[in-house]
Amino acid sequence: MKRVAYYKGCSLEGLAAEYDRSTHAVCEAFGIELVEIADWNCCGSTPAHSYDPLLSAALAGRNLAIAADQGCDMVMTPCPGCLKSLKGAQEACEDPGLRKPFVELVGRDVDGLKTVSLLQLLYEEVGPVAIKKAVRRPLTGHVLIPYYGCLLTRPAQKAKFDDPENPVSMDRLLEATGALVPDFPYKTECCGATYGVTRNDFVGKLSGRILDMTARLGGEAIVVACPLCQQNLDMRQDQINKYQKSALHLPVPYISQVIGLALGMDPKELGMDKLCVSPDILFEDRAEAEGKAQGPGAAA
Amino acid sequence: MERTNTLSIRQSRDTDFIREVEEASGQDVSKCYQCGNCMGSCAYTFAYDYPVTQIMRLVQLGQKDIVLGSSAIWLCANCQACTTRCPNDIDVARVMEALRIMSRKSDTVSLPDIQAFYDEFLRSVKTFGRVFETGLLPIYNLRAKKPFTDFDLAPRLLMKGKLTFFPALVKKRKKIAEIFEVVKRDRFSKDGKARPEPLSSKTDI
Amino acid sequence: MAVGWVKRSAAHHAVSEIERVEKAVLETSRMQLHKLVEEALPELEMMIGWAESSDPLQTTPIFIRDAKSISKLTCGPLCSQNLTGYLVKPPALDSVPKDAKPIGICVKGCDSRSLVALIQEKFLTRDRVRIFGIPCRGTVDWRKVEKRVQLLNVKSATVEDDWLILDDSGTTHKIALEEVLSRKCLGCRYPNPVIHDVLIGQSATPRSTDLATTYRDVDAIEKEPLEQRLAFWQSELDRCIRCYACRNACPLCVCQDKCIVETREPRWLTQRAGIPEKFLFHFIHAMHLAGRCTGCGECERVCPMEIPVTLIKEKLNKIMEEMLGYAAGLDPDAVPPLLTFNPGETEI
Amino acid sequence: MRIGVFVCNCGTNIAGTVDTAKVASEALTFADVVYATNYMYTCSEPGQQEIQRAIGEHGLQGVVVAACSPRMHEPTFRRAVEKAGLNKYMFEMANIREHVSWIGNDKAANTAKAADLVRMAVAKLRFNQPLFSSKMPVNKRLLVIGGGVAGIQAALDCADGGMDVVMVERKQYIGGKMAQLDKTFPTIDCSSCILGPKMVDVSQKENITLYASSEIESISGYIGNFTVDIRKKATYVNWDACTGCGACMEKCPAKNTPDVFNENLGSARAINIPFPQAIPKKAVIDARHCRQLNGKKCGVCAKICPVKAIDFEMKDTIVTEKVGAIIAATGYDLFDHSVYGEYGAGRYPDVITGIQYERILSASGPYGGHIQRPSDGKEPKNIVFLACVGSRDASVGRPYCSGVCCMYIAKQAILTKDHLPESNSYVFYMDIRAPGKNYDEFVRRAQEEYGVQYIRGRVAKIYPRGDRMVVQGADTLLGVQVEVEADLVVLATGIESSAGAGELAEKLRISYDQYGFYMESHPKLRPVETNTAGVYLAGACQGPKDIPSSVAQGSAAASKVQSLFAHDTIETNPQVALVNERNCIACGKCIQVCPFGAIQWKELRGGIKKAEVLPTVCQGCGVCNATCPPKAVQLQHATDNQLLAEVNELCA
Amino acid sequence: MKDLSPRSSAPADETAATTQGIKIVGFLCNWCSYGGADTAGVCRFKQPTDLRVVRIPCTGRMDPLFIAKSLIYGVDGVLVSGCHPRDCHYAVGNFYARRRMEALKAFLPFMGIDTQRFRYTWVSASEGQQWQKVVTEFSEQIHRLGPNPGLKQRSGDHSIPSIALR
Repeated sequence: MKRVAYYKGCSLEGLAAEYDRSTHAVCEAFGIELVEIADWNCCGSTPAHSYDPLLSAALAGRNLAIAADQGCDMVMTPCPGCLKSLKGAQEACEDPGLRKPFVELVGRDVDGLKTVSLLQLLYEEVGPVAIKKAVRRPLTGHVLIPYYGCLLTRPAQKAKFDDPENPVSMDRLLEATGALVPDFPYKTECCGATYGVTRNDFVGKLSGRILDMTARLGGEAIVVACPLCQQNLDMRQDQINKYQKSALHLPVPYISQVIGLALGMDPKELGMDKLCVSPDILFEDRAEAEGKAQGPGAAA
Repeated sequence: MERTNTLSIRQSRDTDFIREVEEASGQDVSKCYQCGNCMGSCAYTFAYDYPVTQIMRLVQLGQKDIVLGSSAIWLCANCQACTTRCPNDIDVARVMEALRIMSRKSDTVSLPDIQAFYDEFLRSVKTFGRVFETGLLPIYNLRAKKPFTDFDLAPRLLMKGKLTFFPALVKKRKKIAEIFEVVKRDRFSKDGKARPEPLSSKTDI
Repeated sequence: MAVGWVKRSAAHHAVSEIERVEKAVLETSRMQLHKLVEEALPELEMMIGWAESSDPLQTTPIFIRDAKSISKLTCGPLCSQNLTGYLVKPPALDSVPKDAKPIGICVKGCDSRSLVALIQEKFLTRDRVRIFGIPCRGTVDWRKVEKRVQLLNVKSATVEDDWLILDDSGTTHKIALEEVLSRKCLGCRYPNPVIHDVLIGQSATPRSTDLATTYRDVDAIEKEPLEQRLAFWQSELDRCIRCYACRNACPLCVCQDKCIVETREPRWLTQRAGIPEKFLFHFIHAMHLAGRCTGCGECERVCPMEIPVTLIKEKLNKIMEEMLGYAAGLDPDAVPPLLTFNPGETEI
Repeated sequence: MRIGVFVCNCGTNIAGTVDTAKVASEALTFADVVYATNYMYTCSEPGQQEIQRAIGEHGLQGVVVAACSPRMHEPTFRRAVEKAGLNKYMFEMANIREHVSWIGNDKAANTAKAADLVRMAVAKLRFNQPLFSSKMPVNKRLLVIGGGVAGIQAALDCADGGMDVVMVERKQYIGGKMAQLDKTFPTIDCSSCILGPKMVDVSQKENITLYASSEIESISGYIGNFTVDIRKKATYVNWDACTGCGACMEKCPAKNTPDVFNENLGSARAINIPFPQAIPKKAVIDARHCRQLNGKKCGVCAKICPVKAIDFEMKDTIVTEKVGAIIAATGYDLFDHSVYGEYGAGRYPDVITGIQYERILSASGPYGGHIQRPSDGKEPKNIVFLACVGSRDASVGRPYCSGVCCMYIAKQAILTKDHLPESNSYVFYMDIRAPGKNYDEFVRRAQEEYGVQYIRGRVAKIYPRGDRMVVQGADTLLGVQVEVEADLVVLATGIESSAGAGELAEKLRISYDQYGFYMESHPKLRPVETNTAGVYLAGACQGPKDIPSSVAQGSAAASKVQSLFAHDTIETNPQVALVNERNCIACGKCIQVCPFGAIQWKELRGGIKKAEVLPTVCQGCGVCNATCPPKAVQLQHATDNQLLAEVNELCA
Repeated sequence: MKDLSPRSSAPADETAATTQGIKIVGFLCNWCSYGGADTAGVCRFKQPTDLRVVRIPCTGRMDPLFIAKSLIYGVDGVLVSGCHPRDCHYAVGNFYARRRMEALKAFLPFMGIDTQRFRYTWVSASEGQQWQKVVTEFSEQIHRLGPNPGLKQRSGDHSIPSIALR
């Protein structure tokens, strides 16, 4: 059993509780043991690194130090924002100017750990082949849009995962569930980030065009891997509709929820009910219908 | 900043500023040739007072006051599109971040409300060790004097059980507070030695 | 680290072989060595190793062609010589035809780097040698021993754990090994052979992993003001008798009788015994090793006047590492830094 | 040695601030000096006669002249002593004018310095040896590697001059990239109309031997005497028999063979003649796609061929040619834009390259000269051109300017308007680089007469929206983000060095820069020579170039070859390195460092290896001498002993 | 070259009194720096008189041992000059030289030889004024250092330091 330190991050304790729940469920299903980092603290996010590089590094670094002390060599966090902070702490640890104060504050170095996102863990440690094998309730016939957000694969030198312009890992995982995955041009466009709070209209504009493109490509749902993206696209979808005078109704599930669903898990266990825009459309079983439609054709 | 005035490039050129930006960001800004790729990539160009290409140009010219007083540096969401596509491998987002820190330091933050949100966020971290979303937003909105923002979201979130009313507390909050204090004491000095730097309460947490 | 190019299958095979043998009967590295040499000797032209000599504090090189001599082979902290020079210099190989079978040789970590350098400079091809790598915890400097204890007539010298135990006409001396190790060993970063066909015993832990530890003595000199450094070297090099033992012992001093310190065409040096001549001789030796010296310390070990001549090369090695990021004797495919250039480097 | 010293007054140029008489009298005290004098103008006719007289009168074996810079009059005085019967290398100069009298007014200090310089010259002269040039015959045959326009020009120029030329071309046809172009800037000449006749000339000149579908296997020898092995690749068609009728192409069933000549915009057959005007007009079977060669039952071409030229058993063969000079004209390749993820990394069919657009524009191209989209065949209305794709971009390792894209985009935009008057063209650019004759006017015309919209900014991203491509970028002049919904996007992919340029350079023993472009001997003064004597450069193999520059360099290289071939022999410069075999330890360091590949191994009896300098190839830089540990290799006329002698005079 | 007029200042003449005895050896490549020195002469750019030039084909010919030998045997300063990087007549000779001389420069002080007595520089044949500047600066530097004590004798006025080696 693969043992991975789990850095939950603040969002997964609040507005993104369903991401936490479904992450646990999916990892368990694939034999990955998540070791929660004891007494973890907030990584500081953008506010911390806009204040001082050392603050950001030390806040995030403390969690890595605990993970290392817990005997883990890999740390996974579902939140790309947190991941950026964790990687930032590791970078600080390698920076000749910051290393000393960092180690003084945090108590040890943390550059030996491997830090990954949930998506990277699922893609590299589980992989589409294993997922395809484990699917019990294929999402055949559903058109799902993969949306990665800006930080998951960027900047490439730091993320060291997938392609910065056209990532495909989530595409492959979604295809493994049986879903149809169109080429989505806005995979890494910014959703409006934290401006939901301070500049609501930015989210209206930026998340709005992501939702529009989703609809344009016939997507039934837009699948995300970031709590902030999810909040902007889902929780604020009504605000966006108001802003751009549209009437979109696109569910925004997390990748872990979609995989869980395909594995045949109980939607409630995956926290599907917590999504603001109802994901009911995803529960339609089209496999049979498709099979019937294709059956005679295939025979002929 | 009057954009109509003639810019006296020689007089307003602050070479120390160029050096400081390069040191803080670890980037060589002279590599920028203003191709506009960052501007074309940036999702927030529509909102910036100076598009990011021009921010880079202003840094090259050492125009400290204009740059540190610009709203662009505070509207940057750090989405890395500019950094990813820069043909000269400049980490532009990192330059923007360095400029934000410097504008705090020089007390020239052009968008106090964004800084206020960041500060509120950090206060939450400092107090609880984690961010208490349910608490953070109303407090910020109250301070920003727009208490009804996002009011529309509350009922649904309540119904979904997404709002929690008690902050989760980190046990070793003292350690977190200590990190803040040490960083505050040693701010902006890379070598970790204390550099006395009077900071107004407005620019600090 | 140059590991990738070692014939992996051979190395792996050898390691598992060792493990098996180790568990079965053999206890000591020396016995392992005997066993492995015995197995290999029929495929070898000869085996070069160390043997005990009349002086228990120093081993002597041994050239084995006959299995009967294998029992004389030894290894351990008293085996201070770097044997690799014998592979490229007469007279040991004078009788060995070029198309003969490979030659077996015992190497410590530092010696193995000399081998890499010789292979890199094509004085030797990899398939001409069968390398018996011996991880090393440091070698004993007999002069340090003599400085610590008055010795009359040493009957035996053995190493147990971290101690050197001497039987000096009935008196037993127990000296901490650490205190009598050669100077070069105290900053050693490569105690384990970087190239080998078989490996004998457990791998050793490097005493240094950083430049500061490795070049501590160089730094000590550099701390002194310029005039003091000059005075230091004047007093040290003044003792030089230009016996050229340092040059002759150096496995990489490949010019031998063509060495320009002795030729008239060209004539770089006269036979005058002045300090400038001594300085220039050591400059020539050092500059010819710049970017090639692997720091094996042979030059210093053999100096009859106890001049710390390796130190001179250590400084150049440090320059090569700091300036050009190059350490000799690690990668047989690398080009020595002074035989190449990089147009992009400005004032370096 | 009996040495004479002549100190020149140079009128008052030297004598004004140097006591030349004193220098001469001091010189008489130096070892081996038997005669010394000062003279008014030593370089004058009587001055030279004075030297010659003294040589005879005093039996001088060596001469030192203390006068001006040797860069000025060393050849003069060498000739003078040679006339008097001395070897011309038994002569040294002390520069007491440029380095003494003209740079200081202190007569005492100047005189002392002048005496020192004479002392050093005398000391060196005592170690001088007579040196002799040797003569080597020149094989007056030229090898041209690469049959693009630069190589064609060089080959025709030399062939016109009566020389034998061997041309080797890797592809099955000559003409290079130019053969793929539709029109050429800034004149809008039809490319094949101006290139075609030259290609025909190459095939018809009796003194040009053309090896197409061939590559250089190895090269040995040196200037005047190279031996070249050429690998003739298996074409599976006997070219002696093939008439180029094309019947085989029509019947070949392997219809999905990529059409490389048309940049994969259409498909070709496995047996193919890439275009109607191809030279040589011979068919070649693409072994990767031929059914017969891949174990399937076919052989249709063999059945149909009226002259029975098909040979499925054909193998590569090696032919050997001997030549006296080589011109490398291997051209360039185009940057592979698939590294640009933001431009779709090559997965959008309607985002194409400039060379693909050339084929689209060409009447002999895949669409018969009608502009249409590769995806659906529709005529595009809005076309966007992107400059600097793989140029001036450090992040993809191409920081240099390709030099031609600004111009070819302007040309393509103009041609687009000619083809489709209703269309709109947009050009995203960073700077316009148009420094050639009539070039900038041409770009202006694109904007002023043809209404091409130029937008100053790099494109950030290209993505599909519906059946169009959205081009998102910036107008940096306005400081705003812009987007264009385009039907077709053309990427002006930049120039990079030809695939395999490095390996060929190593065979030629010439150097190349970090991008694989060949290094010229001197960027200003020896632009077509390389540091390997007898090897010259033409065209874009040396760096990005347009057609006029490539043709000019082709002719320039040809003229270098002709001046070499104007002599029956070449005289070697004796001031080159020489190996003292007794001292050589065969460490090979000299071979490793020689910038010219002038040192090679020589095997003595008993298999002993020694280094050997090729005096015709050695240029005399002395790097080997500085590197050789036992100093077995000595640069003649600047040996260790000579330099040490000079230094020793100052150490005393 | 900006100023071709003979009005160019004549520096260092006031130190002429101490000039006596100072000797600097200059190794100049034939193609660039020797030409640069000629150009300086043609333009009458005044220079100190301590420099004695040895003409070499290329800085690539420079074995660092020539420099070491000069300094060990009491030459007061060594100046090596060649073509600018990438302008070498032999393409790459100065690239080899640069590495070797940098190594020597770092090595000299370890042996107690003042590295300020050695300088290498790049001057092209057109840079007469630059040559004047280089010669003047370097000569002044050597004058400040004074004559090279050399190693002919043990420097008696220094006690031999006891440096603790391992």
